[in-house]
Amino acid sequence: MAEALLFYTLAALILGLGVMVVSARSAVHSVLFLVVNFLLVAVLYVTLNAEFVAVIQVLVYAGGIVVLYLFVVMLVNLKQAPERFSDPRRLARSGLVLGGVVLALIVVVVSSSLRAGAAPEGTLSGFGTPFTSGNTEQLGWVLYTSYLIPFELASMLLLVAMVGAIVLAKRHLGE
Amino acid sequence: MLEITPLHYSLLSAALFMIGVIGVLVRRNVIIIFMSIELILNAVNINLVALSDQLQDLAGQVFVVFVIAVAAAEAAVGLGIIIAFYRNKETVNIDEIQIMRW
Amino acid sequence: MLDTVVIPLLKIAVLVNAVLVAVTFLVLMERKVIAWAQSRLGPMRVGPYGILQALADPIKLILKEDITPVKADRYVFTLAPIMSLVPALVVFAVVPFGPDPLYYIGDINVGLLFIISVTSIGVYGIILGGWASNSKYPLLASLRASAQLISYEIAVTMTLVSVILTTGTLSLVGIVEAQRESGIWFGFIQPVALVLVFIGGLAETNRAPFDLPEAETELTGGFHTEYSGMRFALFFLAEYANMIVISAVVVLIFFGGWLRPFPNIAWLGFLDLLPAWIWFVGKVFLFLYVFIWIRATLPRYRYDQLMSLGWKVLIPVAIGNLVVTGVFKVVF
Amino acid sequence: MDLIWLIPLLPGLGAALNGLVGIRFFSKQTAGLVAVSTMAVAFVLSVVAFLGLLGLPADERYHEVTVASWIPPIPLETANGIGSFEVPWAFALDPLSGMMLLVVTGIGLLIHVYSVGYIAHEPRGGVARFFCYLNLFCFFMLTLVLGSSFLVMFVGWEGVGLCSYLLIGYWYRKQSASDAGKKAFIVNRIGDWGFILGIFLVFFTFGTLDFREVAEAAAGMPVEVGFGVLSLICLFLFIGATGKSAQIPLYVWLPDAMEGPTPVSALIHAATMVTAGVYMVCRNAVLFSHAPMVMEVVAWIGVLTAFMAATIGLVQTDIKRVLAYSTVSQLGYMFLATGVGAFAAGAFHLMTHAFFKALLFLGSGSVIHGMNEEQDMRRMGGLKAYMPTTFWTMAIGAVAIAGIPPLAGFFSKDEILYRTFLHSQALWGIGALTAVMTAFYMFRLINMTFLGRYRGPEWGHPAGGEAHDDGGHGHAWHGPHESPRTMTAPLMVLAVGAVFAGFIGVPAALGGSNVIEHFLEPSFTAFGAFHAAEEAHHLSHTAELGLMALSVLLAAGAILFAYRNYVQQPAAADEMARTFAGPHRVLTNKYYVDELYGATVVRGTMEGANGLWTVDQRVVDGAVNGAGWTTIFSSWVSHVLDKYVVDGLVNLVAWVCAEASYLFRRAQTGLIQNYAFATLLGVFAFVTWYLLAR
Repeated sequence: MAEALLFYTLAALILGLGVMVVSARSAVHSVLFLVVNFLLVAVLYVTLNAEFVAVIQVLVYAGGIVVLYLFVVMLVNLKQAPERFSDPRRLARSGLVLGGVVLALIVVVVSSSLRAGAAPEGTLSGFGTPFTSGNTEQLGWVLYTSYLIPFELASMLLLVAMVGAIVLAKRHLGE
Repeated sequence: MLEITPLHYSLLSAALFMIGVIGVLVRRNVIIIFMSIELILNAVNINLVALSDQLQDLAGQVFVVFVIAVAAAEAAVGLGIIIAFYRNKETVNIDEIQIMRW
Repeated sequence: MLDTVVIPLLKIAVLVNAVLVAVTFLVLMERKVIAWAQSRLGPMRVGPYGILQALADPIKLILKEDITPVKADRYVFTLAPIMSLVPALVVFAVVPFGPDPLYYIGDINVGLLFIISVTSIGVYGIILGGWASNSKYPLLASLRASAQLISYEIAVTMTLVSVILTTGTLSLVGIVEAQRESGIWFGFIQPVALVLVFIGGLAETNRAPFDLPEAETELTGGFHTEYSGMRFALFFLAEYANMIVISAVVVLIFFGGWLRPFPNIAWLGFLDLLPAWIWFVGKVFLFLYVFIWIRATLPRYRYDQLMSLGWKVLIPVAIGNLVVTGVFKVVF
Repeated sequence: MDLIWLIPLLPGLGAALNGLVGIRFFSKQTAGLVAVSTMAVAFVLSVVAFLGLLGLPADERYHEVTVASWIPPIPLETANGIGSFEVPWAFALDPLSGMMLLVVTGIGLLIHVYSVGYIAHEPRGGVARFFCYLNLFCFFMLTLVLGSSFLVMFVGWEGVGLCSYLLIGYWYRKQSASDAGKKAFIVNRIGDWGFILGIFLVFFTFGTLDFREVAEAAAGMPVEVGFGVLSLICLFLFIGATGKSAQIPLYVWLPDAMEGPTPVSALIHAATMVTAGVYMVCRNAVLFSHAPMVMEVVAWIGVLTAFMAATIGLVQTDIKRVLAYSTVSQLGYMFLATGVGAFAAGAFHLMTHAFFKALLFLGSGSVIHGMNEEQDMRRMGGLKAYMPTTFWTMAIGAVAIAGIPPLAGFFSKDEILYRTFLHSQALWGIGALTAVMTAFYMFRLINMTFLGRYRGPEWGHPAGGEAHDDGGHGHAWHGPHESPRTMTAPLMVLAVGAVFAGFIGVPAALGGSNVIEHFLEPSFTAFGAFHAAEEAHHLSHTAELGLMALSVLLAAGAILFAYRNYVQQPAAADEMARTFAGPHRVLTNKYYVDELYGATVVRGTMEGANGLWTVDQRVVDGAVNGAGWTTIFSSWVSHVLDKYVVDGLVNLVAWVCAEASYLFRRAQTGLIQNYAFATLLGVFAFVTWYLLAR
């Protein structure tokens, strides 16, 4: 009961804020809605027994990436909004109608596939790692053993991205 | 209806995904398009975490960590591109970013 | 129902009030300490030795006219101080004041990470406040502030990783227990980390000598130039609450939290006559005093110095500390 | 005796010191001191080693010291299957090498001392350079002498050749000197070619290069009747010896080598290096003994060389060239001795000759020095009054070489002639004639130089003249004068040697016991295996004494004839030259041998090189250019194909693509959202298909 209530509340807020993100007139407002959206998603993760992921979600997404967005929005302090000739709300509305149709289709697909094959149970993957709540240590263990190479690749990716971002954003000397 | 199954999470995920897609398709501000992409990634993450819980398999959470790392990289490079572009063209309107057309 | 809802709510109410009251007295303490440092008396009029100044200030701020600039983004302008204060208070949810569950609201197994991540949300308040004012100086200040906070957050987080490496747990209760078991405060095992975290904490709370976002001489007041009245008071509260948070974290991680000095020496047992939470609060106030002391002593950094200190000194030292800690961990 | 390796090393060190440091930093005195002191120490060590050798029983006088391993064992094919080619860096001391050791270090030391005075007028760096070369020469010469195997000896052999080249060309600014150096080097190469072929063959035949092992192996083989492998080895080795020891046909370099400083001529081209060939033949006495045919060749070459050089020496006017031809002649004697099997006599003559020829060369150097670089005897005369020491010492040398008893030359030369007589009367006849001529031309030299009246240039004013410029001394000449003490002292020491050295080889006929022959004998036999055959037929002591008396009388006659011709009636010599104008011209021009070689060997080489050059130019270059032209043509063909056929196809493809894309390129709007929408439609279509297909 309480679980369902929590889920439906969170779901409604997440979706609502998602709509606000894509339909907000001001980019700064979009960012704000996005932050709140991510925080709510983090709460959703907590209900799914994924505390570590939730904290990472807050730390990296809300505290890092979105700050970056806000930063860029403020740097690109536009005199005029890029959408001065079109009404973003109207566009978003028409888009949402289209999206609703597609979503309905997906619902049909998913529910029909769930009906057709029995709902998957137990571990599907060969490298499944059963876990309990409070799984930070386990997650670290899995991350540094089974997924070591992807983990290192991700770190390289981040390094490359960092260098790339600096190269792109840096004003060249003499400019 | 009152019992929350992975299907519920999948539908939430799908809905958030569609919202993100709509955002990508209809908005003209590149920054907001990027934010919509972040929404899409979050939709995926919800699915992964929910199924991780359902299947009692940590792989899902591991993937979320990777997705977040990739998202961070994507945001850094993408926003760097936006800054560079803005410096040259004084705009972030995606309709004006079209010099690659025929 | 009682255990899951009422008692936690009560605890929250007590804690929030306690923090807010502590903040008002912290302001008084700051004014007094700085005055003494400058051979002045400080507030003396309200109450004996100006002790009621702590009540007078909030009342003044509440009663003042609350002005919103015409060109400001109204909603964000209002939201910003709230977003600044709320994370500072939320953090206290995981701060343990004593060993048993009565003294904390929740002990989650990612407590330290929780504190780091929630604190990082506090940036939004400053950025949005500066932006929403639609004014030149606040915008500059908020840009400065966000860059500063993100930069130093990296150093602090990396340093804390080396602490986590020594304890093996992220739970704050667990960390304090680990110090009790090892019989030594981690401040003595990880002195480099202590210094790094403390310096990073100064920068994260925009305290002197890193108070660039509110550098009066340069920015006429910083990101809250356009704020007044209660909304200003919220920013004010947030800053001082953050100071308490940082002090609390430093005490928990490096100075044994609620533990008495030398927790492993039996004949000092008479020190346990003081309750644990008193030890904790006492240590926190000791650090708050150090904050104020530093403000009274040190001049402000220049912005480029601040950035090069963060990126070229603190982060490399933090990484080096992490490597050394890891090597020790593997070898011993 | 274990320290014999130090003997070559010391001069080597001196050379390194003078060469690396001295040319830059040493004063003349220091350079000389370094060279002389190293040689002195080497001499002392040699004496000690020699005395040690004498202390051993006669049949154990062999001592080998291995300094270091050099060539590790390498499997190589030999006549007796796979052999191990291994050469240690080893030195061996036996009676023969011991004697040579004393000769080389002793005379070398004297000549070093002499050089200090002789070379004093050279510039500072030049002095150090000279002593560096001189020491280096001693190093290599001692390596050659002490080497216990063919290969170590060959190292010394080549090294002395190099030093000879360097020292002949010491005044390298002088065209004739550097030419002479090159000539010596190239002619020696021809001989070395023979020597190294001999070494190859030795290894192939015996599987070792060690002298002792080779001698033992050869001793076990029968004496070859015809021309076998031993004969071939010996012939090759003898070719090497003719090059180094200036025998027919490779003697031509030695007279030209007189372009070098006189001490060099004395040390290298009289006393030591040129005797290396003789030494090498003696060292391989056992091998040669088994090849009688080659022995015969050696004897004849030796005697012919002796005769020919002596005849040329009769008419030469350059004081050093007379001595040079005399040296060639005496070397011929030594080979004659070895050719008739009298190895000990050859070695004995080698030693006595070293004394008196070094004496004569140094004396001539003293004369040249005193005459301010004048070498032509026709411009000397009457110098006895000015340089008595030089005169008397040189006179002793001349008497010694002429074979007048009881001086050194008499005993050694007579021993050779006696042994030759036992072998073949014809050889003896030529040899005796040569001895007469030797006496004649030596006293011609003495008479023209020291007696009679003075015919040289006036003095008392700065003397001009080309000789002076060549020397480049630049100091005023004050007439003929005696040389400094450093130069005359070695002369006197050598004179003493020239007088007394012969007494170690007094033959039995004169009541002696021929010490030297018995001493050396172990070196020429494979340790008691051989050397009985020749002893079979002796002449009686009376006959031997008769031969001696005959040669002494002939020599005395020749001396008197020379005295009459050049002192009492100076015109008589010219009279004789006119009377025998034809032979005189032939002799003056040294039998035209240089011209002959120039016309055949040198010219042939030049023509051959020119021919090859032409072939290279026309044929090889033609082929290369043809290949180049072919390449250019084929690449042009390829280019045309590429341009019209291959490129045409490529362009066709491109054209088709361009035309087709005209239709489709409108899809490329450049708007990302269009593409994203297309992607979405695609997903939509796939999902639909998935649903319908199921």
